[in-house]
Amino acid sequence: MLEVSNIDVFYGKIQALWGVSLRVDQEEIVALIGANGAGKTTLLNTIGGSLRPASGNVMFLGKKIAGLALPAIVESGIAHIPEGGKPFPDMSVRENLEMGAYPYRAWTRKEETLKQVYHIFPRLRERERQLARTLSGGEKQMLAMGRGLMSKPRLCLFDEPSYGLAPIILLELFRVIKSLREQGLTVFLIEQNVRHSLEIADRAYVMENGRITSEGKSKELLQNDHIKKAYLGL
Amino acid sequence: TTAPAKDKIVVGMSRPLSGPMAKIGDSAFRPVYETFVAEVNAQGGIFVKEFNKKLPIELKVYDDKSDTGTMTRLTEKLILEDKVDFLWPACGTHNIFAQAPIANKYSYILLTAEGGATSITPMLQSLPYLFISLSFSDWYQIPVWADLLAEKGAKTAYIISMADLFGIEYAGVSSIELPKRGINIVGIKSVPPDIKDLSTILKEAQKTKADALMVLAYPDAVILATKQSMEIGYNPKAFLGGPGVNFGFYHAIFGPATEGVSGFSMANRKTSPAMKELFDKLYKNKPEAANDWWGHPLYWAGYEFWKQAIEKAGTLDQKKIKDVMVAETFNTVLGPTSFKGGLMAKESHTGEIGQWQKGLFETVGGGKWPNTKVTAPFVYPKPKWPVPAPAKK
Amino acid sequence: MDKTTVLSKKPLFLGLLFLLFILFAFLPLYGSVYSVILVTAIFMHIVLTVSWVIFSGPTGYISLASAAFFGVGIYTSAILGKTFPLPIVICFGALTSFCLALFVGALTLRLRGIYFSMFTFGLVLLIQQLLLWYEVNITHTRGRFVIVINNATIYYVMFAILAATILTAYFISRSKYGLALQSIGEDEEASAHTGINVTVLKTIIFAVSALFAGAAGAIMATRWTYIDPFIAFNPLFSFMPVLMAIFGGMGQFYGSIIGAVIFAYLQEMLITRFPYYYMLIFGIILVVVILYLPGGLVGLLQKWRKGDLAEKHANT
Amino acid sequence: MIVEILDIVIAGLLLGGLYALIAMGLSLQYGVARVLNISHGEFIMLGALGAWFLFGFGVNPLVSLAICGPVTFIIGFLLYRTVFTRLRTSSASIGAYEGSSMLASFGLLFIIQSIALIAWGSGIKGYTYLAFPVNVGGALFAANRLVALAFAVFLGLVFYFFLVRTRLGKAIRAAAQDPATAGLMGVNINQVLALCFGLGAMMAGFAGLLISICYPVNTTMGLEYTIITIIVVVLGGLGSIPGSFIGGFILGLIGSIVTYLEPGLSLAAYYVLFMLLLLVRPTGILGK
Amino acid sequence: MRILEGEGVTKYFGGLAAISNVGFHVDQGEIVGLIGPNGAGKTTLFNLISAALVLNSGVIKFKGEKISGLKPHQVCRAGVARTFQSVKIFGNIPVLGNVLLGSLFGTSTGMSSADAAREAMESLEFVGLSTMRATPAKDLTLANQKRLEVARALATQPDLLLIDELIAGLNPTETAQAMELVTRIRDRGITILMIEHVMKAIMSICDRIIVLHHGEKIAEGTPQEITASKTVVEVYLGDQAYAGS
Ligand SMILES: Nc1ncnc2c1ncn2[C@@H]1O[C@H](COP(=O)(O)OP(=O)(O)OP(=O)(O)O)[C@@H](O)[C@H]1O
Ligand SMILES: Nc1ncnc2c1ncn2[C@@H]1O[C@H](COP(=O)(O)OP(=O)(O)OP(=O)(O)O)[C@@H](O)[C@H]1O
Ligand SMILES: [Mg+2]
Ligand SMILES: [Mg+2]
Repeated sequence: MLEVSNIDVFYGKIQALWGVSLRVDQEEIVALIGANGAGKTTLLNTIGGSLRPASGNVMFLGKKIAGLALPAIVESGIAHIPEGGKPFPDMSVRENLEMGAYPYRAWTRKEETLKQVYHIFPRLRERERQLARTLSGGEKQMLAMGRGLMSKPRLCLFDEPSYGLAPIILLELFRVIKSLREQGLTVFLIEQNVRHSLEIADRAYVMENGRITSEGKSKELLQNDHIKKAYLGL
Repeated sequence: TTAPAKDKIVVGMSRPLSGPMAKIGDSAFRPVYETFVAEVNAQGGIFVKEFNKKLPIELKVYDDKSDTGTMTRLTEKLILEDKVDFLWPACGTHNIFAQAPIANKYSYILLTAEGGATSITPMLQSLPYLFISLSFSDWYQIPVWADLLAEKGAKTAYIISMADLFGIEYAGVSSIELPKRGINIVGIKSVPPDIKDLSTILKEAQKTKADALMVLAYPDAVILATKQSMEIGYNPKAFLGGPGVNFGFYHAIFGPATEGVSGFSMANRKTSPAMKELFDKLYKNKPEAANDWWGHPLYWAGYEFWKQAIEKAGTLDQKKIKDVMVAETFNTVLGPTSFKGGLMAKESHTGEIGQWQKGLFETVGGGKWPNTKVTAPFVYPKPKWPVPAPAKK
Repeated sequence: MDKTTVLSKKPLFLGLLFLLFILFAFLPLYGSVYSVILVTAIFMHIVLTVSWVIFSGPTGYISLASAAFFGVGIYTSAILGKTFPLPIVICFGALTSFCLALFVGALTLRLRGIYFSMFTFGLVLLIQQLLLWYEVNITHTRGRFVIVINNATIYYVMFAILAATILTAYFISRSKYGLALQSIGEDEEASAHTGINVTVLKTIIFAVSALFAGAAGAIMATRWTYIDPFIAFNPLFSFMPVLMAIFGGMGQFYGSIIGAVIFAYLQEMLITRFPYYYMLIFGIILVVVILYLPGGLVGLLQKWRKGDLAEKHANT
Repeated sequence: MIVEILDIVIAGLLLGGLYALIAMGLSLQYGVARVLNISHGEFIMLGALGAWFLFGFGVNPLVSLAICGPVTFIIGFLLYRTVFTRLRTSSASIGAYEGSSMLASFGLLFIIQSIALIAWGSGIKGYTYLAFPVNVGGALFAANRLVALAFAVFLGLVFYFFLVRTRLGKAIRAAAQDPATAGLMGVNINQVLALCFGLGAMMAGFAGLLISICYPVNTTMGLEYTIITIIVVVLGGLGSIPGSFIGGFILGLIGSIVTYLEPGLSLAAYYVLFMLLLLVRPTGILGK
Repeated sequence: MRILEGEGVTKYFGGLAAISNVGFHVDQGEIVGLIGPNGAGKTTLFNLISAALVLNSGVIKFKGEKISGLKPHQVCRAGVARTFQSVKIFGNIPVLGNVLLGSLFGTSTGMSSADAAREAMESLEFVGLSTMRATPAKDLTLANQKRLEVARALATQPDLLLIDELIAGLNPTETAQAMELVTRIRDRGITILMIEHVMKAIMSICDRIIVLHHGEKIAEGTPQEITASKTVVEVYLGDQAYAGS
């Protein structure tokens, strides 16, 4: 479904990604783990279209998307839920969700999608009229996910959704991500919460210093000694 | 002594080509000096005996951005660096105040155009090189205006004046001259230059039922006051506006609605053949908006006077020319013209108060000076504003 | 950035500085009168710009109060000029500005960003209008003449003010207070929690910067011969320092000086050589500089030097 | 007494309508596109002189609305695409962008004004249109100001509903709060920001046109209006369109009250009010 | 000895009681954890202690003296340093400059610039950033920026350090390093009050834990007591299996 082949990404003259290749199949949950500053967000931003690779290719559903403008990428069915969620602070929960349905594809069916989202996150329905800036950290993260779903995506890119969340919300969060797949969505996930993400993911990639250093079935990676030592703190 | 060879007279000026003053400079002195220089040069220039030939005028104009600090610096640049032969004036009363001491310090004649105020008179003694051509309030327009009102039996007046030298001065003189003739001042309001709405003040004036409304302000406010008087249907028996009414653009804006509005005036085509010739020269092929029936003839006369003074002095020496300007009377477009104590003598004036009548700015009042030529009787009360004012097309 | 280059460059730099100092110190002796006048005006711009940069540069608080401080200096000088000797008049001008800035600074501590800018700009217009109203309705005058003094004296006074401004700016920027100001610009809250008395520091530095603008106004008034509220409190003097500083480049201390000099000179050239097209050309230059030299003139210089270095490296 | 108060209030509202209109435009440009557009007044001037110019050919000013509006919109839109988009993408931070875009708009002020100066000269211009009184409940008011007020209210409402109800309007508001994230929603940010700038310019054009019906105009009139606009925008709360709308009326009211009491202080009153408000409620009437 | 104590601490935001009538204390030399669901008021409590916010009622004492009512810089100089949940570093100032500001302005006595520089370098070495001292702070990775905040706080020579979510966004290995840093700070004799959502970390190093919920203190005790508390599990921890990493 998503195929990243051999991309290099630069910030000015500094290279952040070196020949990164990976693939995500239909209805898969794929996790990307790595240390701080490894380049995970950079990779996600490149797939999502906020950054352009200097070389290499990104294919989505058989079409080249590297270099396309952001709106076109969103239209093609990719939802990018950025680091920290970033809801629009001065819009209500509902308006935030409606913004998620901005692509034409989704706009016409937004009422229907809204119902689905409210079904997944009943908490958001309760807070429908509240301004996003006044939500708690967990609610903000839910709102961001809900907003991503509003665009009727085929593929969701999550950037550290568990950042700063209380344990009880964490549970909820991973449950929801898992349920997305059941609804026919594909998920590509960056997480520092390595154990949880590997537990819900089918496959995972490990990134170190801007390069993919290993990949595999997540169950296997959980047993891998290097991973255990470097990322699970065991 | 033989003067070094010379083939032109360089005249320097710092003018507000940009900034808020530009709109004044553009319509006031500029058309006059441009036409004047073109005419003099077409005749070959000014004959200067010292060089025994006619010298054409070359203008050197700088833009002071409407900033007085810049103006003072550019004035010194013109004098010191460019060593211009003559200095022509900056625009506006405050600039004359700032420029005059500098010109005087370097013994440069400064014959002003736009602006001037009575408060400079005490200083004229110490500024022998300063010559002011535009009229002041106290012994020019206001007494004449008061006479006109008194003659027609007006009893009350309401004054709106601008918060600056001009407004202070004219309002001050009015509150002396009008009561002298039995005309009561029932209200005086001073307004800041950028005022955007005069309707509440005008409504108050309307309530006083004053016979005459006087708007002693600059064009923006005068036009605003006219507009808003029309818009609220306020019809005083006499309406006097400060600088603004005398310009062609005033008529261009209001058309026939100007009927009966009074303003400051010097002359029109009917005043004399010489005046007719001047106005034809100045306004030929120009839109009506370019006309000015008050300042233009004065500035022109001033520089005609200046030219003759140079020819008489036969030199470009400022002091000698100044002495001639102080002493002599020359014939200009006004008639016999002279300066007294640095001010253009009132005897030279051809008019003081004008009034729009059938699209012409008639001179309706002047002092009892020899040059005065009243071209039409003062209409009182002025006709009401047309209601509704016809859109022009 | 190793020690040897710093050591080898320092004498050269100091020498250059000394040379410039000599050059300007004796200008009235060898230069034409007008060059003295022009340089005085340029000095004035530098003083206004550098004094603005002292506070606004590091903190990022865009003050538009320069015209107010400058104007207060001008009016002080116009009022006291006839009764007191020049040095006292200038000190008074500076002090009045200082006090005004203390007051305004203390009032506006809560305001950040654009709100601070707008407040300071409002201040200029408010003083202008109040003064106008006072003159028209209370004293029934408008404007006043200023005692004129000779150009060389004005020049030297301005030169002294300039030197004081630059030295003060330099030492503040080098001191721990300079660092603290910069931290305020980056994150005021964090600064406070790091132990910096943000309130006092901001207010004092703001007032110090006003000191110089006031002094410059006090001496400049004597060149202008006549002043009124509109001449003295001209909003242009609020915008100019900001424009000049950005034009020169705020990244470096000397950027504002370069900016002021070139900006002032450029203006002078345009209003005299191309008076009818001054605005057009000037506007185009502004837009082009902003578009193509994001770091200002200093940014360009640095790019050049970097380019040079890169080339050298490439060659070796 | 009652009539007098009514007079003052209505005069204030009439003036306020114009202020509201010019302020909404800048509010959009600053609130969304982050350009504190010092050349805003120049677009007002273009609208005003455009209407005056067309009036010379016998075009009814209300018809000119349909010409001046689109023209100023296009100029604004193109300027954003050429100048500000470039600045935005090359700026390191939003703060840096705000600084440099303000400076660039200063340059534009010079350019636009001098082109107009070369084309039309700096003299005072004007025309009369609907300059007659209308009887409103016993008091007389200028027909042209009533029209201007009606237009301001109408445009303000249309605009408000556009922002709150439409897809594009929502995108504009989202872009105002966080352009990068709005981009992630599929909003074409450059297009939307240019649109906002263009719409702001268009509002200025409309306002200029209405101003030209009420006041004498000239090519150097812009800056004065820019200052008033900025005051209104801050008064209402930066970036808040309804705030600007209300702020305009409040400033108009204050102006007419003080003009009635002591006209010499009417401008001073603006500034005092403005500064007090900044101190008491720095985020403006409707700001957050 | 009680180094920090609060009584009846209350803070309203409009109608919302972000902190209501909370009493708490921290003893000299302790590491105390502050936990609670998102929006419970933890950061708000930090803001009250460090005087970023003014409390509506109640009193906060540091070493027996009232500090509520002081200004932030005074609290800092009195010996309470803090870090921020969303990092607040001085991005364009080099790393060393960031820390130097702490030692120049934040210490109780004030020190000469040479001493301040020494102190700053020492703090940087302590957190392991000394090799990056010339880098502009904004170029550091998030983990390092958080460490820089700690170094800056340490440079003010505090007796009490408030740490707000040092670990969020770190992977387990980085978490372990951060925890080790915290213990080393305590070993220097600095008392620590820390907010954290990562239970494993909190449980392993805290002597005592305070739990906030809806602005109220709902539990307090040793890590064992807290994990055993039914209310805490209900509102905060959820399924124990996940509390681990
Ligand atoms: N805008 C930028 N400009 C320059 N360098 C950047 C920029 N953003 C990131 N980098 C650098 O690129 C590298 C990768 O950063 P990235 O944000 O992708 O890491 P990450 O794996 O997402 O880390 P984290 O876990 O902290 O989110 C880092 O060294 C970072 O400093
Ligand atoms: N300045 C403020 N104005 C209004 N409400 C605020 C403000 N600061 C915080 N709040 C609200 O107060 C409550 C407590 O916030 P606080 O930041 O203390 O939570 P927290 O416990 O630190 O949560 P988290 O774990 O997500 O960081 C929240 O509902 C928050 O929205
Ligand atoms: Mg990341
Ligand atoms: Mg928190």
